[in-house]
Amino acid sequence: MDITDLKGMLEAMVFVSDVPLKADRLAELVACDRALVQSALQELAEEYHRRDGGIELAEVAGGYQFRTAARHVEAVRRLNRSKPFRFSRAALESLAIIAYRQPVTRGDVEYLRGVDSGGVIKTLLDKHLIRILGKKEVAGRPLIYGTTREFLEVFGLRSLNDLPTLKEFSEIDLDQGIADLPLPFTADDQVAEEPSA
Amino acid sequence: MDITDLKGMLEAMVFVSDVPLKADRLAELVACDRALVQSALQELAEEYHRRDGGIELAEVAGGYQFRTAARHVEAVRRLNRSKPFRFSRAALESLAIIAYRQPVTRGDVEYLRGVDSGGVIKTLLDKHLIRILGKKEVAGRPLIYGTTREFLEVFGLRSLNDLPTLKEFSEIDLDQGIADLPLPFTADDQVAEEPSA
Amino acid sequence: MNLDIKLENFEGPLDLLLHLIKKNEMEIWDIQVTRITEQYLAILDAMHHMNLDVAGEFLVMASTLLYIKSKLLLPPSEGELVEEEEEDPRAELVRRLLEYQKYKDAALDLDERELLGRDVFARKFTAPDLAVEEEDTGFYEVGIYDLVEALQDILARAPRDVVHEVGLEQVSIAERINHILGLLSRCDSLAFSDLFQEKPRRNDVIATFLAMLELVKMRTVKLMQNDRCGSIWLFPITAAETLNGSLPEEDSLGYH
Repeated sequence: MDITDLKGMLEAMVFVSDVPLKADRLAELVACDRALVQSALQELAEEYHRRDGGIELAEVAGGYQFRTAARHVEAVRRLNRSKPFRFSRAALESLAIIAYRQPVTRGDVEYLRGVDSGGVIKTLLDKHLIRILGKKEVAGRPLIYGTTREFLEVFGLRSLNDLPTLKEFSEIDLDQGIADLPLPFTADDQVAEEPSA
Repeated sequence: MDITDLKGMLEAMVFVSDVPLKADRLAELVACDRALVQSALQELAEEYHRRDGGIELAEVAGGYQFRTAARHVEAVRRLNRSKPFRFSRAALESLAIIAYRQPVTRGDVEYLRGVDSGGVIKTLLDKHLIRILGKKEVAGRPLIYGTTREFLEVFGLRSLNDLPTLKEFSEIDLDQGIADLPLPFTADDQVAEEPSA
Repeated sequence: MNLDIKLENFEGPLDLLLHLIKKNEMEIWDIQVTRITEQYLAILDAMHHMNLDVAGEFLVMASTLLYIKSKLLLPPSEGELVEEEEEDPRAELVRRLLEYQKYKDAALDLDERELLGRDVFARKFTAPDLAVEEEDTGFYEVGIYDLVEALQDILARAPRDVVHEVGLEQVSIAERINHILGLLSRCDSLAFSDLFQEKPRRNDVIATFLAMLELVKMRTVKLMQNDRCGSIWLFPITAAETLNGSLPEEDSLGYH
């Protein structure tokens, strides 16, 4: 199979998929070397980017997905008759804490935000942006939360490593370093993992 | 608006639409002359055709729609066949009811979900996640269902006793205990056991 | 200083404190506790005079501030002098503020990204020629907690008192069936949410829901969903004209 043919094949598959497709999975499906598939996908993504048209081949949640270009958002909204949605600050703050600090309990989120966050955690669960990872092996066995694949998809992140680094305040010289995170429990306490499927 | 911008806009709109879009409708949405829109769409279609990649801008049913190129049909089929079984919301809900309230009838499941669940129960049976336990000794002698060993395997449970109780989830805003499930019949109605296979 | 501040504009006491610190051009790690405490309490006081509820968290912070202030004012006791380098009473608060600031900034960063469904869009549907029977190829990873979540959803909307309520309010299900069929005769599909008025009464919702179930049972409509959490759509199974002619009798439905 020549590279043009491979690219066409990959393009067709990514196009029809309703979820981002991983290079691994595509390599298996086309029975090709993973590195070759990966570079073909990269080339495709670059072509679309250079072309600067209505769609882009985005790298999200560990896979590839066609998406509309951000600058045409108005046209797409007009077509779908949709209003732009907004995340509340409470939702974004809680999501940021969960994303950067996972696995975390509701107590951790509330300690860091300084306010009750039960309602907002429920909403994030309902929207499948976070999920229950299991229970923490401490008194009361509180649930622990982490982000989902949908979170990566919605926020256009390749993986959790893609999250921008938190702005640290290293210049400060407190008696105790900021690195001593003021959580009620530390993150590496033993955790009751959910049995994986 | 210049033609490149118009083309990008049209491309984005045709891309996200699940039905072919007519030039008339698109012209209205972008508030542009219909002839201009028509020629921009033609140009786009030609570009994709010349490019000879994985997708084409096809003229169908009087409108425009992106489709995979015919020669990649095999790859697309392969992708689709390899799709793992996705638990639909309906499947998860029905399975949850059956797991927690077994033995239950289809009527119980439908009463709780508020929608016909025949199809979903059939799917769960086909996937060996539930099985028929017997018939209920009530009018109509409806079949009663329970979960299988495969169910335990898929969900990583040692036994049904490992199912988390809803009480443990009380922190996510749940004021109803599982015992309060509003079933039309109680679970301890007499049950005619089917001789096990 | 202008104290025209609305508490509801702040996510919580930490947010309000950060605002005051910024407004006073202080550094977080060098808070002038007396000044900040005064201003903080003045805002709470103003809220109180306007008969506004002040959430408990704001009051807890007020007492924390007062405690820190008192610690700073009191001369250290002899016992404490023995321990060298006692921690600054502000340290814990400073750490919390810095930590909160960090996630507040991260939240803004998240919001500035190109969000799927807000700024960019993907195709979220299966091409019609691909909607073929799926083969037995294994399962997506689904955890037991997904199962519990599903159950919770059902519990949240379970028809626990449907039968009684309908009886009391005498809402005609046949009337609702008629209404749905009327709507369906004018289009080929209908969103479930379109069956209701802007603010439907609870009994209307129940009656409409039961009417919809009846229609499904009678095999006159089918319900479809385009993804697992998508909205429910009604599609007529037979031509709408024939449906209009055969309306069910109220009594035959068995709801009294």
